[in-house]
Amino acid sequence: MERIGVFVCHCGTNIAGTVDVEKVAEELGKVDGVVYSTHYTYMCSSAGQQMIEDHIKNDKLTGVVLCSCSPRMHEKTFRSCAERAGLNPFKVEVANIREQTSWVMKDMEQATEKAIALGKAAIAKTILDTPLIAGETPMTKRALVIGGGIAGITAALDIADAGFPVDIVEKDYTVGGKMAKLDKTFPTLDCASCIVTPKMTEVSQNPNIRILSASEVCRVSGYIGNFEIDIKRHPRYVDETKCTGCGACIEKCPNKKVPNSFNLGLNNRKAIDIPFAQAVPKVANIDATYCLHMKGLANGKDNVCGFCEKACAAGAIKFDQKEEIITEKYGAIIVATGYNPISLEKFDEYAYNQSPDVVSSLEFERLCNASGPTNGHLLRPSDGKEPKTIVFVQCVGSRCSADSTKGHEYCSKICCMYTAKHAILTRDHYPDTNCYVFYIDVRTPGKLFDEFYRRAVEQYGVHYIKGQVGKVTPQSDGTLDVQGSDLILNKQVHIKADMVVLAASIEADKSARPLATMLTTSMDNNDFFLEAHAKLRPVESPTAGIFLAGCCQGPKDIPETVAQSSGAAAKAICLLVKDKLKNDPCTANPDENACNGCGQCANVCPYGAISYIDKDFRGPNRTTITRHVSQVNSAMCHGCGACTVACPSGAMDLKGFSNKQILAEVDSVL
Amino acid sequence: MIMSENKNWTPKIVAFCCNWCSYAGADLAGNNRLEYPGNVKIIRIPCSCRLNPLFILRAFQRGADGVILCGCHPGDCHYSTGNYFARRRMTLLFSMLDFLGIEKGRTRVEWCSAAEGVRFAGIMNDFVKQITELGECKKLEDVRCKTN
Amino acid sequence: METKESFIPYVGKIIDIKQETPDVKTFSVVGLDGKKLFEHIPGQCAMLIVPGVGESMISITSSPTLETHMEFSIKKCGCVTEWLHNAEVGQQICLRGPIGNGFPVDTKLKGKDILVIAGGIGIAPVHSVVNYMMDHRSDYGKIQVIYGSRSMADLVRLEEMKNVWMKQPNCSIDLTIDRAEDGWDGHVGFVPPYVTELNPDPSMTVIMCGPPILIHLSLDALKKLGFKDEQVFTTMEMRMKCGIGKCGRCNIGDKFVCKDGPVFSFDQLGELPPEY
Amino acid sequence: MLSIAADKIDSLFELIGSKQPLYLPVDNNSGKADFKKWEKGVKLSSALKTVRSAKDFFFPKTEHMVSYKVCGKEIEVEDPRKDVEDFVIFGVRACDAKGFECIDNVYMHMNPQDSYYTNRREHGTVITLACNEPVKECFCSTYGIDASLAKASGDVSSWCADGTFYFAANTDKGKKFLEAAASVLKDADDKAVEATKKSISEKIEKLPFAHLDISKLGKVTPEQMNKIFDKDNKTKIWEKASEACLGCGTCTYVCPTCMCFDVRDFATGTDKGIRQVRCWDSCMYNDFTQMAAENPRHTQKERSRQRFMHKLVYYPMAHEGLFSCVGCGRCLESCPVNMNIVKVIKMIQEAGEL
Amino acid sequence: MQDKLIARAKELLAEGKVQKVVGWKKGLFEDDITPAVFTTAEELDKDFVFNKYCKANLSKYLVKITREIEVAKSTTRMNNTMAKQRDPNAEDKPIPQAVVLVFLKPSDTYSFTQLLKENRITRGDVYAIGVPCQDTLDGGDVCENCKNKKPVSCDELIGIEADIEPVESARMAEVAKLEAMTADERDAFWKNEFSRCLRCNACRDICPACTCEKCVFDNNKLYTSQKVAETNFEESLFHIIRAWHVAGRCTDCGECSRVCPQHIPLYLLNRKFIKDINEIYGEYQAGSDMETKPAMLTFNAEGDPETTIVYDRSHDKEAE
Repeated sequence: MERIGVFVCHCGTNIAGTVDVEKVAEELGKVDGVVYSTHYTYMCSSAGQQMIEDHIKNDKLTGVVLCSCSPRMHEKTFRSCAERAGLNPFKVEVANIREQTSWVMKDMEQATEKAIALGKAAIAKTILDTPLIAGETPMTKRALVIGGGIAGITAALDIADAGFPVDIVEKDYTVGGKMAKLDKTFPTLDCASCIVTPKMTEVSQNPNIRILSASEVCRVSGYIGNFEIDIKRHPRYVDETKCTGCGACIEKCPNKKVPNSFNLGLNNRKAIDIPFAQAVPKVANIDATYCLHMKGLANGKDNVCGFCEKACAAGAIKFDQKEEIITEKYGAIIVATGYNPISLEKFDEYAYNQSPDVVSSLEFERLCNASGPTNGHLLRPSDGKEPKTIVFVQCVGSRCSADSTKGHEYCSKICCMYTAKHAILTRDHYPDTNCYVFYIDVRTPGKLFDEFYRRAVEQYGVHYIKGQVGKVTPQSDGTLDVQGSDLILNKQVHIKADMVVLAASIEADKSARPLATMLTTSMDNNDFFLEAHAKLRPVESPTAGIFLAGCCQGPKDIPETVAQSSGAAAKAICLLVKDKLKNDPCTANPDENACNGCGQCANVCPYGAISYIDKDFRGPNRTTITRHVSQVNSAMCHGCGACTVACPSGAMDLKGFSNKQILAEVDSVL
Repeated sequence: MIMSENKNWTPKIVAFCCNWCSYAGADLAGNNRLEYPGNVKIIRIPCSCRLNPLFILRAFQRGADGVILCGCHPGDCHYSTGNYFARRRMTLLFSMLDFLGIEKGRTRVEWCSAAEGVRFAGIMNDFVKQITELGECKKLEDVRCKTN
Repeated sequence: METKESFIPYVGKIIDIKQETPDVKTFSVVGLDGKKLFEHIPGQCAMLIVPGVGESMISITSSPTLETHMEFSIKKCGCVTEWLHNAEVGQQICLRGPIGNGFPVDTKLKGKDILVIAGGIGIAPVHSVVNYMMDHRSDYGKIQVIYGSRSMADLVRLEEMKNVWMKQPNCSIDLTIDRAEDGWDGHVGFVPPYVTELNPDPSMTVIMCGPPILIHLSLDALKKLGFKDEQVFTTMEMRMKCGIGKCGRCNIGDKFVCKDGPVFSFDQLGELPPEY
Repeated sequence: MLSIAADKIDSLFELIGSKQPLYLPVDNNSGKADFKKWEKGVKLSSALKTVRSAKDFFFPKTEHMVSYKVCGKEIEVEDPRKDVEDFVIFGVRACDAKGFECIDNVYMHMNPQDSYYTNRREHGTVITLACNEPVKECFCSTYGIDASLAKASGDVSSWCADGTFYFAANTDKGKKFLEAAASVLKDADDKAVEATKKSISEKIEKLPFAHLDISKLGKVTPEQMNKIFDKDNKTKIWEKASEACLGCGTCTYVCPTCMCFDVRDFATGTDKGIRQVRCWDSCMYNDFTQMAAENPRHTQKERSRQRFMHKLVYYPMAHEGLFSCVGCGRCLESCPVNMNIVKVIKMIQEAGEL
Repeated sequence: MQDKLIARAKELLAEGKVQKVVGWKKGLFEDDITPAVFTTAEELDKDFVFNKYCKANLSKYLVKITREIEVAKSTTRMNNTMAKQRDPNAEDKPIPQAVVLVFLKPSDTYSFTQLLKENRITRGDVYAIGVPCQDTLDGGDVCENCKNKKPVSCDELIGIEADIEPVESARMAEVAKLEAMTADERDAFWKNEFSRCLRCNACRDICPACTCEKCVFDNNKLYTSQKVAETNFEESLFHIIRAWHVAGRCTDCGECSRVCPQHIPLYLLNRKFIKDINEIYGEYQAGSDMETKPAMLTFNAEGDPETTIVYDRSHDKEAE
């Protein structure tokens, strides 16, 4: 005879406010098999858990039902609580009377009725619960970091520090990401490269870290502790192992007309080049579409140019290098795919396509950056003159209305601050240059942020105009007419500007969505990775073993990114230190006597967990029959249940979600 | 469609939600305090592909007026392929139920991610409305299971 | 004779549960009025009904002479017995009965020397008849019980046999277990050879109950010792389903176990098609 | 003898059917006939046989026996039985009518009496109808059943002769029925009926199985029994008889004399509690005799043997030579593999040298 | 034709190529024909028949018969190993081999192949001979609109070509007719049909796709075990689930409706599934080969439509 204990949680007023918890406890107390039923303010509190433990012991409970918040919230908590009291954790079920009851309805009567129904379902399920013992699988003690920006770098270094090997997969030719492109950082104005490049070198020198640049993840299989990943390595036509980064080849290369992607196309590079001086790995790469020799090869001529090859003492040039796919196993994955500024093509009201002097903030960073196209002198891209008037436009593509086709609803968070930074830097170097900032709101939550912004206004005399820019029109004299509205003076203003800087909204990298699909992790509507829990598990994805760092999860500034990265790293390390992983015991198990061996289940198993064996069965009259029956490898089975439905004889069932249990739930909710 | 005789009739609806997307979506709906009727009873299943036609029929036998299955969006299945199978199975099953004359509106499949709390509440409100219009499910009822 | 519709059961209440062996429990049952539900003859059965779980034919273990209640010694096998084994005192259950004909205690057995051969849970039905004879000691001659089980722990109601039966005049209890084990000074080995070894007097009337294999081999043994089919009685309650000879399962030849049995002598069975 | 013109028969049905449930063979959309409750517009079928026998009226497919309400450790028993209202079955054939007798022996005349069955029997009035056009599968004559109703059968015997229905009461129930119907019936002589009886008997004479004689089967000696039973597995007749058998229940479910059942619980999940229901079962099903430990009949051979032996040997042994087969021929018509009782009879006779 | 088959069967028996012959046996009337196992030439001469009434699809019997052969084998194997345990140098008994000859009409060969595909038959134990349908074979709609005229996976063919073009059949006409009704009409139609159901299980027990070790409706361990239906829900339940379980596996041999004593057009349920599968997921014929995966055991991530297609496709005239 089952002895079920029911514990109804008030969750303060969260539940008790809309659900008559006493009635729920009373009604559920009457259900067959229930020997104890009570309610309490906070079941998840230590007092509440103690209470559960005591009753398990004193009332010899064989099962526990909690009517509380979502099982996704506290199922673990209560299961381990039961375990402490010596009850099998899988004899605990949670009825979701908060998220799916008290929070979605106002009528007390109805809410109570629903709570009771859900409680009954949970009881019915618990009664049919069989105690389950989790099996174990070995742990691959090695991590993969996808993305080599500051997030990826930080995470990799932390994990490596803990003594575990890490691979960084970076699709660019160098790690460093966006931060390496920045000039200064707010609010301290220390130089971005001065702080990121040492980290990059650290990465390159750390024996535990392997950098796979110019690479992408192209296939994911396996599961927490045992991911198997295919990584596609794009050819750079230079042998990484041989190239010393001396740059001799670059000098010799005749083709200077290659747009420099590192400088966002603001200037040109050679067909063979190293992204920038501190690139890691410091290895040259050939742009095949521009390289004369390779173009020649394409037309069947192998004698064109080839100066680099001759110039390279190390003999690192490999025109015949091919794309290759390597397969590796990992225990944990950190996603740090970062962000990109929104494409400004759509915003032609700002004349981005019409005038080279309308630039994005990131381009502006390059224009101010000593390693940039202008070696740090702020010059207009159009005529290389110093701009005398600069207009900064905020929220380009951010905070748009829900129905906007161009931009995003969310705030990009960092624009206000870096614009203040840009303005300050400009005014600092070129005091006679006027800076205007059109803003909707100035958001400066953060340490020293508001002080910083006020310096821009008060100390550097930056003109902040509350209002939006309606139109930017290039003038015949090469200037830009910026027409906007001043909401405070409540009038239209026209500014004759030499340069316009657009604070382009940041959005998730395009590679994120396909990656999420490969990893089977969830994403939100903006293609930012979804965290397991908004408050309590912000650095974990809902998929076990996959962690999130940096802007792939949402807009962030550098310190936040670094913080989250270390958090993710810590989570990954917690995983990697384990020698074995407990796997979910809720797996499929076939009833051999009823199994036909027809093979339907194996067909639908996404993990190849089902195999067939020939087994001897005793028949009547001392006969034996060898039959082909299915077997489930519980280490490989994830318990999706596809096989249970494919099986015509009902021989396949799922532990923890058995047919009987689900049917019992159906019966009791109706 | 015949509306039900007894005045105080309200539709009974069973919603099977996959643990990884839709059930989380339902939770999110709660977190955002989005209202939907209490006669929607959610049953958690690991994946939409766990839904056996028997469960649906049993629900109707026991007096459900509508059954809805919610799973991850195609491509986002936590088990990578589950909802593809669910989609085929349910398509064929629904078609068969339609063939037997059961009103089409009584069964439904919706994909709803963990981030779509608003959508989840929307779906449920809409489904309840639809079932209320259809009225009591007579065609698949089991007289023995009718209270009163 | 029986007027009450046989499909409408009595409601009874479990007033006591005794763990006899690892997989056998004895349940004491009375009516809701606290009185014994119905009278019966040794060897008769009752249908124990657990609503929603099923029903199961169980032979009544207690003797009719036990006035206060009825006892059922039940081995855990199948869902109903499983459920019963999990039940607690105070649990109500439904019963139909008495079912079938009991042992001919007042006719064929009366005044005879009785040899009882039982194995395992097969003791349950014979228990009733033995106790009955103990309570009407004068009506019967010598009583010899040969009882065997897998192990010492599996000997049902061992205490009662030792403390009550053995102390009765002109009674002998011969126990045996399949395999030797510590603390067991009794006989070791299967029942049939033990029967041969004990060489009982072929004039005795035999009541035999246990697993089919034991019945077959013991019968052979007895025949070798000169026993006749008509001297040997057994019960076939495991063949009963509805209990009233209508559902068709208990049909063997022109007989229905429910109606003509469950107690048969082997000469009766001999006339039936070899289907048992 | 009373009569009514065939084209007026509906008025009789209306008269009876408006007072109490009246069941009669009606064509269904599969081209076969089944008993249906009379209501306006329902027409009597001309088919010889209904697919299902008339036993359904007394021994229905499923019967609600008891209800239980369980609350904690307490159990409440509810007796759902209530008196059945009087009803009439029209157009029962002689074979089916004989079938009732076979079931009566077990359900009514054998202790304990089955009140559910008895209840229905007592309230049902059976009106038999002579078989003007017996078909090749018919072999009721084998069992001394007279399709022409020369012998009284049912509460009222009726004939349809040249466009007129004739009725003769055999029991008090029957008399009551005819009195109730008096207003639409008129007196008639029995010339036409006698003629029909004659022509029917002649037709029956010509049927393929008309001379299938199984009288010896009624009283077999133990030796013959062992032969038929194939105790020493010589003739292997039961292997042969069962090799094609699918183990489905068709023959038993259409049979007018099969009366095996199973008892099942159904939890309604409502305040109606748990229903204990008796439903038809078939000795041809592999789990029919499944017991906790073992199954004494684990192949179709034993099951088929049991079925036919019971109908042709065991039952007669127990009931003064009355066979529990009435030669209605339904199993011949509906067996998916045509493994029918006539073939088996011939095999038995061969094996048992009867 | 009949003589040809008998002759060939005798030949194979004589050569020892086969030990058993599964065929059709004469009965009491011309149309009274029973599937039977023949083991001798005499039996064949005496009782073997092949005429237009030989409707029975013999493929399912192979499940039982090859199982018997395999039991004999594995029992011997087991006994040998046990003997070895008792006495290491015990003599191994030879493993008994046996082959059964079966005659299959074209459409039966599909059931046969499907059974092979699902490991229900040991191919090595069977010698399959494809035989033509007797043209006048009258199996109603099922036969008239039979699509499977081309025999597959036979060892030998008699009186029939190996590559017959699959004829374009109007087999979905009846289904379409029903689809064209309103939901209420369909509901009424099926309720009426099912109301006649006896639950004799003939449809299930004859069905070559229904070869489960234990049917869900018989398995008391499960929640589905059910004998005679008590309510019309249970009647529908049985037939829905049965159709569901054979969906994608049903070869449309039509045995289910042929044997139904109540003449319930069960084949329509199966054809409905076939129709849907073909129309939504592309043509598929169960049992046409050993490789192709049935619709429900595979998917097309991009190509598959959403379930709403059911509503779009339905010709339901009923206003909703």
